[in-house]
Amino acid sequence: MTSKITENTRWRSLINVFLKEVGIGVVLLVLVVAFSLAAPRFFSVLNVSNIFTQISINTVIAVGMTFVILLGGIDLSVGSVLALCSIIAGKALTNPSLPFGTAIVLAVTLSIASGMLIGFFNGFISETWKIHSFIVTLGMLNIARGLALQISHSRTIFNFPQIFKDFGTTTYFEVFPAIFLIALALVVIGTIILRKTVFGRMIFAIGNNEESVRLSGHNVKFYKVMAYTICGGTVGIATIMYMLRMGIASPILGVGFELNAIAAVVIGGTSMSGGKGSLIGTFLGASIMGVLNNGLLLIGMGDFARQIVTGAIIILAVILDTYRNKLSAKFNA
Amino acid sequence: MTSKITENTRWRSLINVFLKEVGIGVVLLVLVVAFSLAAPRFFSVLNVSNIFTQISINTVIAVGMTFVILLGGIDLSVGSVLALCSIIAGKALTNPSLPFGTAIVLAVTLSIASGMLIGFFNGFISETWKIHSFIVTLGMLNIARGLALQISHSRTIFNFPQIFKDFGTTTYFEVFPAIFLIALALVVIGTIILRKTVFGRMIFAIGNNEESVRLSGHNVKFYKVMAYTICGGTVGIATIMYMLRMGIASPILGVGFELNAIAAVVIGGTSMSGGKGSLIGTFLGASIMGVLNNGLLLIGMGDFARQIVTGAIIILAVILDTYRNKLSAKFNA
Amino acid sequence: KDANKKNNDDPLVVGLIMKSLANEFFMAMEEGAQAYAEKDGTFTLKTMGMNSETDFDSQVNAVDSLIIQGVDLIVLAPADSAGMVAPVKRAIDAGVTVINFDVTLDKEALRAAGLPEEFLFVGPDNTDGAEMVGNYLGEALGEGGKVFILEGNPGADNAKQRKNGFMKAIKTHGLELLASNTAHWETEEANTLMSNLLTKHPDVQGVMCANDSMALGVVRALEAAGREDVLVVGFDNIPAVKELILNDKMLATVHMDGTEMAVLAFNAGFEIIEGKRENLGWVQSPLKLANKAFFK
Amino acid sequence: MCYPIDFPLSHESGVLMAANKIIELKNISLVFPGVRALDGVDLSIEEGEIHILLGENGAGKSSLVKTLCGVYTQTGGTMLMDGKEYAPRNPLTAINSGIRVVYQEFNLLPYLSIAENIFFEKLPKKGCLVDFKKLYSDAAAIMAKVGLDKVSPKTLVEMLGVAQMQLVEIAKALSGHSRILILDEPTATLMPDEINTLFELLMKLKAEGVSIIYISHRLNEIFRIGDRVTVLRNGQLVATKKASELDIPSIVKMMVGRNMESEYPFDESVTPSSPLLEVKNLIYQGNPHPKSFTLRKGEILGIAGLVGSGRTETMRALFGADTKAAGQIFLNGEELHITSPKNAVEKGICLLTEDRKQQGLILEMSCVENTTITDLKSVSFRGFLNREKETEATEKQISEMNIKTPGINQKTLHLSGGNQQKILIGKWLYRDSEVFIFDEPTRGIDVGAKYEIYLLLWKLASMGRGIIMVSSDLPELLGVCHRILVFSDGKITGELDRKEFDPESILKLSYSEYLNA
Ligand SMILES: Nc1ncnc2c1ncn2[C@@H]1O[C@H](COP(=O)(O)OP(=O)(O)OP(=O)(O)O)[C@@H](O)[C@H]1O
Ligand SMILES: Nc1ncnc2c1ncn2[C@@H]1O[C@H](COP(=O)(O)OP(=O)(O)OP(=O)(O)O)[C@@H](O)[C@H]1O
Ligand SMILES: [Mg+2]
Ligand SMILES: [Mg+2]
Repeated sequence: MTSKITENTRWRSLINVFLKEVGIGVVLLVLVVAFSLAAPRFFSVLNVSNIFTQISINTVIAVGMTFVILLGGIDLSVGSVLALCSIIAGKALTNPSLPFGTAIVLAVTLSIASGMLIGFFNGFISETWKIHSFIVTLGMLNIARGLALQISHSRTIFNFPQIFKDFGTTTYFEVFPAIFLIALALVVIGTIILRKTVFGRMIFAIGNNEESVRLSGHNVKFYKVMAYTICGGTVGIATIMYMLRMGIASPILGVGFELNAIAAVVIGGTSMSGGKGSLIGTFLGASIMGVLNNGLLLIGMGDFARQIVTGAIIILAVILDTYRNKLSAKFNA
Repeated sequence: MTSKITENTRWRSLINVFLKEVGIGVVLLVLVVAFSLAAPRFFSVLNVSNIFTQISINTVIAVGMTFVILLGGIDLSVGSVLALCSIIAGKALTNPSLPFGTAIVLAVTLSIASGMLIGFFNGFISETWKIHSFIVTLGMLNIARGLALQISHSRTIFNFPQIFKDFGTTTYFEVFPAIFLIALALVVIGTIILRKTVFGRMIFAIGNNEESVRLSGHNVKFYKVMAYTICGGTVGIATIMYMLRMGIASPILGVGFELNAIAAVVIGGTSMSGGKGSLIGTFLGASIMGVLNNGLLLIGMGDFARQIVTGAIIILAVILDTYRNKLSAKFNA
Repeated sequence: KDANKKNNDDPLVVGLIMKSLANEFFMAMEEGAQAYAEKDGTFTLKTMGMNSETDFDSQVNAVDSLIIQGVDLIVLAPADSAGMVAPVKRAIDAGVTVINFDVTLDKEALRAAGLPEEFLFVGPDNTDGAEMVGNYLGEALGEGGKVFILEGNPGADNAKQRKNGFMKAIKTHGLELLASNTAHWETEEANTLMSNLLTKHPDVQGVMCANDSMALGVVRALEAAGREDVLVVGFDNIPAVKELILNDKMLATVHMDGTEMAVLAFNAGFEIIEGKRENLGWVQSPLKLANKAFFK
Repeated sequence: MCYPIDFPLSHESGVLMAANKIIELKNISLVFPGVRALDGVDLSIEEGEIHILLGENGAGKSSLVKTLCGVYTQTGGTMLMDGKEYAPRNPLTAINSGIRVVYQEFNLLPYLSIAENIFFEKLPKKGCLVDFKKLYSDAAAIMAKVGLDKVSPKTLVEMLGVAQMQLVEIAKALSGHSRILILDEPTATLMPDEINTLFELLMKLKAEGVSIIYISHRLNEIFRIGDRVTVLRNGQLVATKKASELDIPSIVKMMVGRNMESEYPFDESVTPSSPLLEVKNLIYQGNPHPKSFTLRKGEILGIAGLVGSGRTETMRALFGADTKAAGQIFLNGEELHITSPKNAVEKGICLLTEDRKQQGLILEMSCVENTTITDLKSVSFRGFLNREKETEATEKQISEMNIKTPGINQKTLHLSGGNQQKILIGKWLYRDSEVFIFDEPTRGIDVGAKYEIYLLLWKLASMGRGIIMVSSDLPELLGVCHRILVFSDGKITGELDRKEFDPESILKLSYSEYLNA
């Protein structure tokens, strides 16, 4: 009997996964089909590869953001932190006294480390004094931006090693840009962490009911601070990806990235109040946003109309999501 | 005995009010004293009047935002809505076929009505489909901005009637600018609504435990949608104040206003998760931000350092707030 | 008002209000102006920027705060050509001399505020600059060349002027405008926009960018697509484009010397204070075409 | 009549061993803002004993437990474990010292599976990943032990009813090794069958040498499992005695400090009259079985049933709390179309929810605000609140119901469970209704208070109100109701009049649908 239950459950959970995550995938599919019909070049190898490039950075930031949102928190500082990390990494990368290899390793390490450090601060402050992360990271948004400007004297850093920039434009099998593969890898690793490890289960659990996790004798603060640190770390990685893609570091980049990342996470079905969500969803959310931006331009929509439509689709996607939830509840009833 | 209890309670509640709201006032006081010593002209009539002008618009938006945050919601669209309302009101105000008086009345009415309408939409969508207001208003942020740009063809509207602009620069008793008095009036009215009316009670109650309020036989959706509508209405009023102060309407104004308003609300001690807070606090929060911005400029701090310090003070003010809370709890022991 | 009047022995106090210092053009200007003030030694300089390009309020606050600090001269690069007229009027009424530079104040708004329409302006003509670099691109492409325009922030005055300049060049050279979209002055957005536009119009031959930050993103997009045949022009001459122009990744940009412009504005201001000049007219600061030859 | 479902367990496993004290509390005090929750309490727990902790609402039972397991830190006194000083700084210290607790309030993770909830303290690992296979099989084993065998361990907790959640809580406490197991009112929502399973389990654990601290307001349970009994009153120790030396009246006297005549009031003079509420073919989403019943004026209608038999759901459907229900509802012969709780309340139907924390009280708000929320019209004029009226109304409610609180402005969060429940009842009494639906109104309430609540029900009945009382406490239903409806698996399987009341037939009816299936 147990095996029967198990099998039954497996089916159910498959259908559930479909309803939950592939559900938003249906929205994506509809968009892709619609754009393919409306804009002939939309479904070309080149354009698909373009879209992959364009969603990579947002995806990576959104992966980290998912960890934080799963806890019921938020990180508004990601855009500014990206700028700050880029300046730090940029300085290392263009340090003339270092050989290319060392400079690149140093830049990557510094970027990720700085991101993690700031993330750690965000988490630590918000946990130690029990301040909503919205306000802590709002403060950090200003601090990081100010620091980036101060350190760089608002100068763009360029002149990166050629090998670094070349990797940034490498595309595998004609359609998979290098930075997209990094993004995919992070989605996979993140999914394993969230679903299969104790740490991941703690993240979900804390998002569900923090007090109860505390009463179970776990160090809630540790896990929460870790989640913010991870988020900072992904920003550090995203920074390197940005530098690979653009070949520059600048203190004014990343403005508004936080809202894009949050939109991707939420469109992907993660609940803003925490405890429910997935990285596959986040990836699909980022894809929807990327496809929308690309497709609307290709069908020739004007800038302002595009902004309006994007706003409307963010809302619509989440409205559709609620129907999917109802469907899924009905199925489970 | 009852009367003794009541009296005792009254004292306690007075001291509580002090600890709760005047508490953040102490931070303000410290800032004012420090700046007065550091920058001789800081405490001049002219400068104080300037600060009053500068905090007015943020205060008014933050008043509306307080209603929404008390419910545990958020409104990210306020800045864009301000821009949209300004375009609508600006078009009415500069309509050559209308006499000045009519044009002004029409502009004010249209601005407030449009604000309320958008607020209503925000609330209605988020309540009907149970979508977190963060994402609904994020969508609206894009929609309103796009509309403002589209309608105005990204052109600034000016040439307002002189009488309108004159009122914008009127100062009473040399130190109270007209728009500041409007802001104060809204704080007072808002406080009365929140503290003394059934509607206000509902806002607090819903912010604490929505389900319980619903099961107590109240129309939760109505109250929530109303709160968003009020928030939109205050944005409409803030729009007029902006136009009075600046003499222009533009589709690109108001960028980042939402974060300033939220910061004012949270520094003022309102809890991001809802159910706890006050408009006096919000007003003090807006004042702190205004004083900081003005004072740091007067003592000659550079832009970037100012940005860093502002970020740090946002965090510090809220950290201090937690200690005040502890103090207040101890006092109640 | 009397409080603002100074002893004649005191050095003049000058307030320089720029747009966002996050913009490296203004940062360079600030540093140059500071260096100039130090060398000159006859006046004290207070510099201020905005928090961001669109943060028009903080510029208004800056003017008000300089009035309170009793400066003698305000040199202002308006963030909004119509909106800044009112604070300028306030400053003038408070007895402060105001020099408008970088972007002209709106004529109609000036008139409405009771200020002369030909209020003194120190600075380049953005339209001319854009037309100049646009013409350079037009010559390189020849008649019928297919181009994109990447616009700056919608609503920003210099964005509008630069676009107008590009449009003039397009007309002059009979170019075909395939698309004109905004990338909000930003590198990443320009990169995304460019790669999307490339999909839509692979036959593009030239790109006019309203600033160099966007040009950087465009060049990267072309590199990623392996397109070496598309010519790119920008505006501002930020340090990062020099190498691109020398390596033929970019055709040209417009060189604008911020320090030079600020110094011109200071001197015009001093002349007015000394009564040697009326606050009217246009002191044109030169714009140079920065092509390969310029850097060699 | 009083203890109709007593399944005596053999006491042989409960032979007291050599008194080996595991835990000793000496002179423990705990002070909260405005409240002295514990006042010089001495207590010792011996190895392998079941120690019952009794006391009125707010006597300090939960506080004592929370001090013991590191949630609160005592403001005075010392604790010894195995003779050595024991000062838990947080729940983890307590868990590591072998103390496990089932708290009075649930602490579950709704979007996680049952299995994950049970083993949440220490998820089994394979390498650095969670070993889900082992997790599910281990969970299934424990779930079987506590009688939660009808559900898959993978089920999300959010899908469960209150009683099942309680079982998950118990399973969770059993998941790891424990020397001391503390259960704070575990049976408040359980039915006899589940209680029996639980008690058998407790006896087994006891035989293994585990000490158990057991808190309950169901006094009959003491004699079934208890070795020693400690009674608290107002935060102070009244006495610790052997269970065998006690009987109910003496316990009640120790608890409330006075004698009580009868446990359940039943007033023969109050007789139901004309039909008040008629429910015809009510169906709601997720349950296709139409239900019909009638409530008369002055009647107390009991609703019995097993865990998840659909009692709460039916009442919520009637109240318009969930998505639309179909069927007809008549009040005083007039058909109602109830679409929302607001609607129901306005028509004169109220529902006291079973979950006071999530759906009942606004914990962060004061007694006043919680009391008047059901009828703000009466304390306001043109939308403006009248604070004095509110104060007056609340003070009246608090003194009438004998609610223990330092003041009317105290947050309800800081009241004891029982007093919270009283506030919850009070808020509905404050707004007079025609039909009162009470879902588990005495959950977590002490005998004295229970009695007061029964009297209240009777008072309402005598005023011609109709009362529906859903309860999992069968003796209580038998004691106070005119009539009992029995639910089984979402259907009404029986209706008994007072003269037909018989615990056995009610149980049979409760199980009937499950046995057929
Ligand atoms: N966190 C707290 N803050 C303030 N007072 C508290 C707090 N927790 C408990 N109290 C008070 O301490 C006293 C004892 O409460 P406790 O919960 O221990 O009672 P109890 O015996 O478990 O009652 P019940 O049977 O109703 O659950 C009560 O008066 C309660 O109001
Ligand atoms: N044997 C069962 N196992 C699991 N779920 C069940 C079982 N029986 C019913 N349920 C579920 O329980 C819910 C009905 O619970 P409801 O709360 O209405 O019942 P109740 O009689 O009030 O029980 P409780 O004692 O839990 O309050 C339904 O959602 C139903 O799907
Ligand atoms: Mg208790
Ligand atoms: Mg129930």
